[in-house]
Amino acid sequence: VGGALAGLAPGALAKSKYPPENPSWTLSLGPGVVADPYGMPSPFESEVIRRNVPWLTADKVSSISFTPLQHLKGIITPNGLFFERHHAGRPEVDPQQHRLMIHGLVERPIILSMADLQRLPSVSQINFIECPANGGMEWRGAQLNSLQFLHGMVSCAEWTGVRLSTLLQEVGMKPEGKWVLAEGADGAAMTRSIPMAKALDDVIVAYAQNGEALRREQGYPIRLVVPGWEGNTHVKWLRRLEVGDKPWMQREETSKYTDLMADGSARGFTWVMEAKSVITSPCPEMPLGQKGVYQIEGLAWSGNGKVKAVDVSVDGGMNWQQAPLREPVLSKSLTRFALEWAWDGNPALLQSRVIDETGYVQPTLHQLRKARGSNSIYHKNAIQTWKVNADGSVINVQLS
Amino acid sequence: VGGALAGLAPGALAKSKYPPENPSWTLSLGPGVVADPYGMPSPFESEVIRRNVPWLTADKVSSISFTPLQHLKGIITPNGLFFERHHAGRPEVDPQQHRLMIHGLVERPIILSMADLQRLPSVSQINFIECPANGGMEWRGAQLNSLQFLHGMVSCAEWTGVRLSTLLQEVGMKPEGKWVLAEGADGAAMTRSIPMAKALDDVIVAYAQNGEALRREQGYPIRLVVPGWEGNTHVKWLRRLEVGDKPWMQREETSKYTDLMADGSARGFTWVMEAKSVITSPCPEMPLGQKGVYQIEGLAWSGNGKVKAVDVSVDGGMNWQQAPLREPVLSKSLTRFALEWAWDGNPALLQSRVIDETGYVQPTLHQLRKARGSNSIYHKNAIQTWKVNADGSVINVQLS
Amino acid sequence: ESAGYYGVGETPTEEQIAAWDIDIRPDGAGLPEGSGSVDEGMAVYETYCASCHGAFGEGMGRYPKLSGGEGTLAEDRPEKTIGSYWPYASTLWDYIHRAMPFFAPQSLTDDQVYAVTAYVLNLNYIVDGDFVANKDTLPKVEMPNSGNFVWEDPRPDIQNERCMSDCKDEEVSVADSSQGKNLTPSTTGPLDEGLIE
Amino acid sequence: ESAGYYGVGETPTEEQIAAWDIDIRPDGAGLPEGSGSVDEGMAVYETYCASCHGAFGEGMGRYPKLSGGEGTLAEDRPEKTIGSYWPYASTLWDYIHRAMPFFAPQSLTDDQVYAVTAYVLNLNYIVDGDFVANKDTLPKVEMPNSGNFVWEDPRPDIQNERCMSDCKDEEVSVADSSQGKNLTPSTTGPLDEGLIE
Ligand code: HEC
Ligand code: HEC
Ligand SMILES: [Ca+2]
Ligand SMILES: [Ca+2]
Ligand SMILES: [Ca+2]
Ligand SMILES: [Ca+2]
Ligand SMILES: [Ca+2]
Ligand SMILES: [Ca+2]
Ligand SMILES: [Co+2]
Ligand SMILES: [Co+2]
Repeated sequence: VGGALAGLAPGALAKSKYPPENPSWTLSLGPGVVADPYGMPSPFESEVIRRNVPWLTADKVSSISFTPLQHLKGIITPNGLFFERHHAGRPEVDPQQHRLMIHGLVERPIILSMADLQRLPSVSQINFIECPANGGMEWRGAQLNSLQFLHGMVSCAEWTGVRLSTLLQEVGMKPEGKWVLAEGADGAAMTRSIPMAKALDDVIVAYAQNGEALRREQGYPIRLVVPGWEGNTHVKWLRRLEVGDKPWMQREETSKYTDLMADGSARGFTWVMEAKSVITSPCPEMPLGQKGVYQIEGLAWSGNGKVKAVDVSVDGGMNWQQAPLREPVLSKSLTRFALEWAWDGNPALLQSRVIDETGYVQPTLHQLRKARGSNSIYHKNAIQTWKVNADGSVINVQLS
Repeated sequence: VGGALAGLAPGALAKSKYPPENPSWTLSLGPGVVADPYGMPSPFESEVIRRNVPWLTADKVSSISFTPLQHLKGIITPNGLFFERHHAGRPEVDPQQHRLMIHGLVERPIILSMADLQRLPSVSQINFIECPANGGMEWRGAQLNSLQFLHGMVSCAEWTGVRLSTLLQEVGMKPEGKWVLAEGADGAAMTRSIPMAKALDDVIVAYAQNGEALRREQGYPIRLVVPGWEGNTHVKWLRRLEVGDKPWMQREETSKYTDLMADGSARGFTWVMEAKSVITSPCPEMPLGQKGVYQIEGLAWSGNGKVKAVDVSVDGGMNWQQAPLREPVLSKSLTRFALEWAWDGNPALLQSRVIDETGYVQPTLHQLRKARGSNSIYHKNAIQTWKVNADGSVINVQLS
Repeated sequence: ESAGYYGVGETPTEEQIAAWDIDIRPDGAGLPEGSGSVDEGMAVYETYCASCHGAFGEGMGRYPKLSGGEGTLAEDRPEKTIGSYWPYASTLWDYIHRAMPFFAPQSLTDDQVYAVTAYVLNLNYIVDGDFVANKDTLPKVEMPNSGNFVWEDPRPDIQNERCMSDCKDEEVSVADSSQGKNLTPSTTGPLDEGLIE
Repeated sequence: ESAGYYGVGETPTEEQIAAWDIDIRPDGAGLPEGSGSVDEGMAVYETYCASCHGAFGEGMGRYPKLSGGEGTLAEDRPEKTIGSYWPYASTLWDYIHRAMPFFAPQSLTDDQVYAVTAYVLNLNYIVDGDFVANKDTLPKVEMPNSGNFVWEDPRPDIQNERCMSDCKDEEVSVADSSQGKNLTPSTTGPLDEGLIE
């Protein structure tokens, strides 16, 4: 929030003439209703946009853009700012033509139109989606100085759609069915194998995102939502579900989205996004101003359920204080925390640490490196350290 | 959801070539990331927009637009579709220039910049906002045949901002302070008097809506959110809060937003939006197709707290069945319900009825008319009846 | 936390507060110096108001009526105007000053607001033609309908049992339908700007 | 509810299923008729692939390397390629068929996919130059790194106590900082399309 205010510390603003004067917009009429039948943000917020890191990928067509977490409040990511990850660009799917085919080890294969899908019982869930490569550039050292680029491959929305279990019941699974292959209608024909236990648990075939139709960037007209699991499994532009007895070992679950360990072995099927948190204010884009009372605010989430607690340290992890959580605290959803901090104007090392309902405590980068080396790319859920300088500026650092 | 599908019953769709053919978007690359740094809905959803009723008001500058509830899913209204109510149009406020002045019976009057506000402790709440005139055209009879126009003056968002109690504590209220006047920076300089008990309870000065900065139509850069109370009290483009010992009896709490009874007396200060519900599918815009199994789905809400239960009738209120609620069920928020219905193809009279946590049961229009007459304009929270015809079409009717 | 704990913001000057503190209360609190007569108000009204509200406050198209409607409040089609409905005269000064003329809010001088307030009250037979509005006279104006407001919300005014079956004595029938009334703008296609088909 | 309870949707024909059912499994399930040799694959590769992946699969700019990297997986800068990393040959057929060439997915014939798969395997010294790929030979190809995958998630691999005070033995110090690295695109102003300053 506050694109126009980004990076400006309180007090640093030019003193306004208002009051005592009245601004022009108080002395005149503005445009009426339906001036914008579908509304857009204020032009003063034009800096609040998804952004990419040009040097990261060969082409924007198979690339990533990052949510501007530094500007966001609450837990809902507005649809226009939800992060993007495409492997063959964003197809322009005609929902009248689009179909979902369900087949394989089933009694009754079907082809569903989008209208068919909307006739089935639906559910809504607020869930985060995080790319497992979020922060993956930082395994070897501190590189980027930006909350947006370091952590912005996570977003959160209210998803509505049909439970995959409802669909599997409708087609009648055969007992040998142990896996589900999900395939997209994009140029990558993106595929992932989902084990049946997860498929029957909380996976949905979603057609809505924060109330309205899915955005094209998030899979319009339908996508898989696989709560708590790595983003790539949430297959977008979904066109096919096949039930089988074995996993398919597709490119995105062998060459990619497997985690290389220091000894040269690799882990596959590491689906869950383990608990993570980050301080969103202050951050490199939102520095401090004068010394005084601040709210250290941030986001925490866990692919294993609810956030139980978040602790904050201002001395690089030597001492911690529990930060109150904001309602609502939902399973596999972003959760806000905030802790008041009287900044004395001296340099400080800010960290947050989430504990989820399984009791898991967010690890340090040190610990992750010790366990996995520095080449696993994915699943870097380490504690983030922000160095606050005496001038209020905030820097991404890694501790010894 | 499904602008392109609006009004089309399942099965009514032209049979697609896909499969077996592959659509063009599977055989090519789409635009890459950040093609839209701030994303927009698919062009196939271009019919999903706010709409107005031209004959309702003299001018769009003091008018209303309606949320397309027939297309929405879940409980979050996307910001682009949040209903609008302006009294002097939508001011284009510069957040760098905008100020909030707090004065009156306080120890320490202040002028806050938007950056100042963001330094204070904040909260997030998912709350509906409803104009008390929602459905007000229907006191005397059934007029409009549209869910959007009959019920679309309600929307729901996650609001983030500073508790009014935090601000009042910061300025130090004097004990004589019993009311707060809120004033907007628009050309109407919109004002409402809020009693102190509510001001100190759950009111917030909000700067964010569904994660991002408030939209201009909803009061950018700041507005009041007065959970559960009539929309007009949620003063937009907020620029001033004055603490006083008496209410101000402003035009919007005397000439307007008072309820004329049949005997010529009038009720003032009727702030709470009493519990209400409506079936959103089927509805005039979303008719049924062939007979068969359908999900009767709808929204319920209460300004007095949580929705406790919703009942659905298919015979005009003679018999009722409790409809399961969808998670999350939050206080003063939209809540979804759905009930499966095997439609036999005969005409039916569909109704929903909410019961809130106070035990209040949504009334019939008959009861409201008996208690208040037909001229009170506001607070028509009557049970809505949809007549389903044998051809599947759905009509807004009123029962004898 | 005590007042000033967060220490944010500037302290406003008296001049800053005065400039924005424009609200007026029924007891006259907030009314500025100045005055205006019914006659002076007629000139203001004809220049700035009549084009929308009609020469005698009778309204124009869907722009509000400002006069008339006395005795209609209990009728089938009540007309709520300043004379027939408004409980406080202060509200008139306050609202005209903050919001009228519609296209140029807060453009009138305080004297002009006093004058046009007096004129509109006179149009409604509430004050005589020689009335001069100022901060002493205006709070004393008694509005005809002021006694007919209840300022405590009597709701919930309907108590229902949650009946689940056989809930009605008579058979249910449709009393009124929106079908064929032709009042509904289109909800498909682009925005329906036009008249009703 | 039993299968077909909601009765929505159409029943696909065999032809409809076959057309979209393109996935291939390690056991060869899904592989179609047809075949292709390493030699035939070289022609396909040079026409459709080399421009991005290099004449010998060595990659181009940030386009992926398809060969090389053997023995680097435990090194400081591992190179993960088909030869050094991929556990299954079936994945190569599947992925090329569904997604390559990048600009024209699913444009190759099955014979062309068999051929270029054979060629890329040969580039990686996994099959000989006389190898002919078809639905019988491909599932039998053993990939050098296939034994080095663990297909059960060992996480949580870190167990922490929730220490609240005096949690570190040594004083905390900064080991690395992003400051001055000049790798961060701008996060203000319009989209930063350019190179790093
Ligand atoms: C360009 C048209 C226009 C002009 C000129 C205009 N008004 Fe209005 N007036 C309106 C509209 C529109 C409203 C209703 C605004 C709303 O509901 O938000 C209104 C409302 C009012 C009301 C409140 C009516 C009610 O019942 O609540 C009063 C009083 C009023 N005007 C007085 C005046 C006076 C006095 C002037 C001149 C100094 C004036 N108006 C000039 C259009 C106009
Ligand atoms: C226009 C550039 C381009 C051309 C031509 C092209 N590719 Fe690719 N290839 C890519 C890109 C980009 C990716 C990575 C896509 C992604 O990550 O989503 C890729 C990925 C691959 C991969 C997976 C690499 C890995 O390590 O996971 C294989 C295998 C491959 N291509 C083979 C081929 C073959 C065979 C052809 C020709 C038939 C071909 N490519 C033509 C650009 C190209
Ligand atoms: Ca005042
Ligand atoms: Ca003035
Ligand atoms: Ca029309
Ligand atoms: Ca298959
Ligand atoms: Ca083929
Ligand atoms: Ca740059
Ligand atoms: Co993983
Ligand atoms: Co009211």
